[in-house]
Amino acid sequence: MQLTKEKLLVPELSNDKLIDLYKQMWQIRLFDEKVDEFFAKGMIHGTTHLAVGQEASAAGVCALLTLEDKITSTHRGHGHCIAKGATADKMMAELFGRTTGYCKGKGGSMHIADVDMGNLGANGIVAGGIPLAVGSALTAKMKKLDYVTVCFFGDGATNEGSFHEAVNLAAIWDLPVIFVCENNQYGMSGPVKEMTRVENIADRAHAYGIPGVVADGNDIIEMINVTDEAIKRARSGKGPTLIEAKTYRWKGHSKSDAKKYRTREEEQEWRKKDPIKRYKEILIEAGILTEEKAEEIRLAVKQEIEDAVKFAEESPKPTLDDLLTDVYA
Amino acid sequence: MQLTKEKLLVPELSNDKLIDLYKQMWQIRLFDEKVDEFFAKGMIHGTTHLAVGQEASAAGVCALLTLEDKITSTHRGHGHCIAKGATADKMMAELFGRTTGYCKGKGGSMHIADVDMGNLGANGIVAGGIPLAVGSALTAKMKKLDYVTVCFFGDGATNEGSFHEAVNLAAIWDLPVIFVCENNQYGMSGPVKEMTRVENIADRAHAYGIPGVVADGNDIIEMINVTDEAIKRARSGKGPTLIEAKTYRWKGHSKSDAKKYRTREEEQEWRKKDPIKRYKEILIEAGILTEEKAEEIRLAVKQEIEDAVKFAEESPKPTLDDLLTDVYA
Amino acid sequence: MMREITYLEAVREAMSIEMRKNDDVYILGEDIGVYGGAFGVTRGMIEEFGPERIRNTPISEAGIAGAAVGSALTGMRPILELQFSDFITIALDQMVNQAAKIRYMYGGKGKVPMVLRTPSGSGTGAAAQHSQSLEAWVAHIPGLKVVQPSTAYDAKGLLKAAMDDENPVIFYEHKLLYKTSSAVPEEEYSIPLGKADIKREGTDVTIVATAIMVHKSLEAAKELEKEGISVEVIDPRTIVPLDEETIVNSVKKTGKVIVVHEAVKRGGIGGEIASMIAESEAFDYLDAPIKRLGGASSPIPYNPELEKAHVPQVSDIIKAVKETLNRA
Amino acid sequence: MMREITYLEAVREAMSIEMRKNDDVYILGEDIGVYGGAFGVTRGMIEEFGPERIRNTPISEAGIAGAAVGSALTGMRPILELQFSDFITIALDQMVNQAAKIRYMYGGKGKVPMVLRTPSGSGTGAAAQHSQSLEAWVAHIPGLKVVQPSTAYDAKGLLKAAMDDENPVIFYEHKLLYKTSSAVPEEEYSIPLGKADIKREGTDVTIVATAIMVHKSLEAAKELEKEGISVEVIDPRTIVPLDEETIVNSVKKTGKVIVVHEAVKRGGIGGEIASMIAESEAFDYLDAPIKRLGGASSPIPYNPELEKAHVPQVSDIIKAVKETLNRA
Ligand SMILES: Cc1ncc(C[n+]2csc(CCOP(=O)(O)OP(=O)(O)O)c2C)c(N)n1
Ligand SMILES: Cc1ncc(C[n+]2csc(CCOP(=O)(O)OP(=O)(O)O)c2C)c(N)n1
Ligand SMILES: [Mg+2]
Ligand SMILES: [Mg+2]
Repeated sequence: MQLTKEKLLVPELSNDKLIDLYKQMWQIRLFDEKVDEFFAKGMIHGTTHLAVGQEASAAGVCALLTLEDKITSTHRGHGHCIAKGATADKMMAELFGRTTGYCKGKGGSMHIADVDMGNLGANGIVAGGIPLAVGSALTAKMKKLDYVTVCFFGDGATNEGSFHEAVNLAAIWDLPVIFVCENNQYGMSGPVKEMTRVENIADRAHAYGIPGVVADGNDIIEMINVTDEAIKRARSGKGPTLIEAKTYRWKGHSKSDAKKYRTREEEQEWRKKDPIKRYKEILIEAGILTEEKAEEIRLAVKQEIEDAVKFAEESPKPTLDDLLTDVYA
Repeated sequence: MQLTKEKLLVPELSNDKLIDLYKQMWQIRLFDEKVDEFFAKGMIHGTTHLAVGQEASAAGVCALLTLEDKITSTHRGHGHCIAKGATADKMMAELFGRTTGYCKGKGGSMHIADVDMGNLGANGIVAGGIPLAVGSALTAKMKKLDYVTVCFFGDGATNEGSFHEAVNLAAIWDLPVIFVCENNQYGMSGPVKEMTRVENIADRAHAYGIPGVVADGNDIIEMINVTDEAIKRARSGKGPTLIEAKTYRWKGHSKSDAKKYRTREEEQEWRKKDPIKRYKEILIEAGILTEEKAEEIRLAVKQEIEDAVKFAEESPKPTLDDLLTDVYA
Repeated sequence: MMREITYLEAVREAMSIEMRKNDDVYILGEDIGVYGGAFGVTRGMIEEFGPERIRNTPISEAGIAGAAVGSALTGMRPILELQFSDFITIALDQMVNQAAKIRYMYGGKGKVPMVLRTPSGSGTGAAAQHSQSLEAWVAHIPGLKVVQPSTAYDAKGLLKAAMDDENPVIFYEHKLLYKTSSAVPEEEYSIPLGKADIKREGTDVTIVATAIMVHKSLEAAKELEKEGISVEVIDPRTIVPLDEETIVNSVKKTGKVIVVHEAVKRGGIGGEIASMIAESEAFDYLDAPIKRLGGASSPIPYNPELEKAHVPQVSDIIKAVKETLNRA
Repeated sequence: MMREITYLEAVREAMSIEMRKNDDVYILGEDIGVYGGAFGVTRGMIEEFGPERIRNTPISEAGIAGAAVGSALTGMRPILELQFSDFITIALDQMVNQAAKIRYMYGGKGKVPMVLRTPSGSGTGAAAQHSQSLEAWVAHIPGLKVVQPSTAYDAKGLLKAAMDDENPVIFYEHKLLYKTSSAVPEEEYSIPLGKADIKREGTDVTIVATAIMVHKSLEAAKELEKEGISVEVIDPRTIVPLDEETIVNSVKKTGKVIVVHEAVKRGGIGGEIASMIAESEAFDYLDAPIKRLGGASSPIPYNPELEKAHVPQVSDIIKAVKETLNRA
């Protein structure tokens, strides 16, 4: 589908779907903006990692997933959750530590999961989810199920041994898994350029004999296209793909971060590549969206998030008896 | 130095040194053959991993090392020890569990070390020595010492996360370390072809932005040449090199191994590439050695090993008080 | 009379029976295929079940542990064979930070039905990095069950229960027990996790012993019987869950107790068992201090005499019993 | 009057003083450079010591632990900062199978003078994978020393001793203590490893408490004082080596003892301490069973009320003291 003169969207997606994705990007952004606000006010316990600026990779990669498909996510996972179908109310309730949250208030920001919906979980251990994704893909292969597993992780995670071991396993077993490295240029503070000597994280695919693809992580159309190819490969038994989405996180690493490791100029440069704005312009140029409709969507999402907050606030807290529920050993 | 029409030896080595290396290869082989015999007879406790057939990589790589240079080794480490200057008597005494052994009888086959001589130790943990080697190289860099560290490991070890993490560290810090993968085609039983999808282990160097070199591990001259280059790189501050030595172990993995995972034909093919025989032919063709002298050397080594056994047998055993010596916590 | 098979065969048999019935069960691990595993436990299984279900892996303990967890979370029932229990150091993040926590951390949604089987213990001359007994580590982690069979019979029944469990179980096999035999029914049976076994009844003193120390304690009991001392030997069989009741009842009866394990005494599970007894109603029945025997505070040495000296021997147990009786 | 500084500053100061004197000392870890470390402990240090000695690493816990061990073995004195103590799961192979064993396994040749510093404990809302207290694991391993300072003063002196030690030391910093202050001399001083501190003298009951539980126990002691109960609070400060003598003497004096730690009670170091007391000459002085308090047998929950309920609180300690006194 030729969206605009420059933009070709390979898989067939309806206009409704394309607009849904636009909405989803706002859901991701506004959810995290709201969380940021609450943390700044000290209204939420613990810590959090926001994906503002990285909306295109979560939404783009998950655009083609079915309910049966799985994902594993990271500490910076709210966006992935939303893209895989989680709703803001139960997510917010989780952050508020309420029983209506995805984990009954016991998991918090870093552990939102919804196994039945194919979200195998955010993960507080950097690279911890990568072997889990491989295991999930192994199930698909052994049970001859058709689902694919998308495994999200950051640039920093690729320096963990777990990344290496897991990708190698997936490669030798031709597993239906798609490794998506969201290279936002930094770990907590470590610049990817200083933490590896490769030009692209995708180059690491060579070490496993699988394809590695670099993509503009702030361009949802490109993300959909590369994922489409990877999914086709996976579903046809050809094994994993490593996709590197070059992107940037607008906020600090976690709630307390003076961002001394990067410049304000660099931040401004990346803000110019705002994935939502870019997508909006494409949709408008393609005649799928108007400025008015776009603003309507944003406002609707805003309300949705407010409703989610209300839901969370009004939800019950666990009682002390809950400390030992779901304990088996 | 043009040894023969085909064989060019890059670094300057004296004929005496070249003959010494020939002797060393026999020391490695006959030491391990003797150990094999003792294990078969149940005369040695524990287990062992023999490097018969892999003599060229140990001897070739260590040929250019000085006393200040360091190595880290593996479970299959007797050859590396000898190449780094260990003597058969104290090694045999260690296998016999005697106080005169390199580890006072407390380490055994998998832990022979001689830190003062630059042998930082064999290692029972596959890939366990790789980060240690990186640490040793870090010391050299931080203290501005001129030594290099050679890190031996097997093909199987490259699937461990430790390999990945450690090589990446060495790469980003330009450390003077030489990674030598002795690819003997199998782990304990896992064929390298099934355990990775890369053509050569050396290809994994791409993932770290360092040079990767494939060498004929059964050709000591080639091993010396590629190591020479890697050492020069390391000493001049240009960082690590990954050398892959293609080779083969003639014996089973450890003392009990029916070798069902490979064919007798394959074994025969590799025996034809006997590194000692090949080296002898080169030396003879180059006029450095004669058949008679070669046989003399072999017999002298044979005697040396017998003497080592005698030394070991006559050495004292530890007393029960030794259980708690060298314990600090 | 019932046939006897070895502990090793019992483990294999339990897995084979289960795998014939349940396609979701598979084994993964290093060299478990034609090689048959480092100790030969899976020998012959790849011939019956094929390479998909007897899945040979690269040397990647973290990766394969995580793959097991991920496949368990999505509907498989993996059995992970870890070649030596010392290497759990590498697989531990996946077992402790993922497997053990997933159900709770996800608010009860998601389960990880898997068994990690691994040989532990010294006595084979494999030295410091291949001889440890690290069960206390996993026992300390809420969310992991921990099994230590001491006989072929127990191994088969406990492994069945472990495979049936909906949660991660760490199953320790003792290397020196692999070749020991006992009467084992051909058909399948399950021994519930959390049920101790009184391996010998007695009245004067209770010994709580795990894994190979069960046998050393039984030997000691035999010796002591000659001197008219009646020893009760309790094998907890699973240290998580721990059958506190059986242990406490025995101590109430005998008034004296010794806890014996091979793992290093300092920080070993013996401290937990001894303290549990002291905190229980058995405290008021205690006639003598609770003694613990365990491995020495040193890495495990290679030399065979030193290696033996590292862990409690029959003579140490006898001595401990006599000291305890003298204190009473 | 002596100045007060925080626990966090004390740790930083101990390192800075040492690094000014000894070029062999360096720090490596994730984000310890301009970011200043996850908790800000190394803030400002890269400006003074430069990026070679305040060495920012990739996220590679196994690799950096091994690099620390290897550099220690060859003449450096590394301090490894591990961002959260939960991640020791990934660094453990290098610490346990290499660092702890090298000296012994190599027959006494070779030493590994390094300190692994890491923040532990719950209370920050970081949930199941970022809140654990796993000191019992390393305490179980011969060859590792284990330190748990509870005050700024102790932190500075103990860290000096740890840096001076020729062997690997695991140094636990409690997250909730980072901002607590106490009087700390400006000059350097060393508190020997293996010397407990009686944080409060008392006569009726002994509490052995570690890390943050020292403070909770002192609070409990204050409350109990109002009711005329005199509590002695002992802070072992290092659990390996453990100052058995100070603990045993106290118990001989009071005849009653409670052991309190934040780590999960099951398999925690409390079992070791309690059993050690029961095995000692203090046994005959015991008027009541030894009680242990520790974390619940569940992963650590996110919700703040549940998170608190997971670990012993002042009220739990008061209750335990009263129960113990009633038993006496
Ligand atoms: C094993 C482990 N090491 C360290 C951390 C601390 N930590 C949390 S996020 C993070 C940075 C991760 O960087 P990257 O993978 O690039 O993801 P990003 O935060 O950039 O999305 C670090 C070091 C952790 N949670 N787990
Ligand atoms: C961490 C770890 N995993 C597994 C083992 C068991 N093991 C010992 S040697 C070996 C095979 C190693 O293969 P490779 O690295 O190719 O070395 P090779 O034996 O071929 O020389 C295995 C699996 C071990 N010692 N350590
Ligand atoms: Mg990043
Ligand atoms: Mg090999």
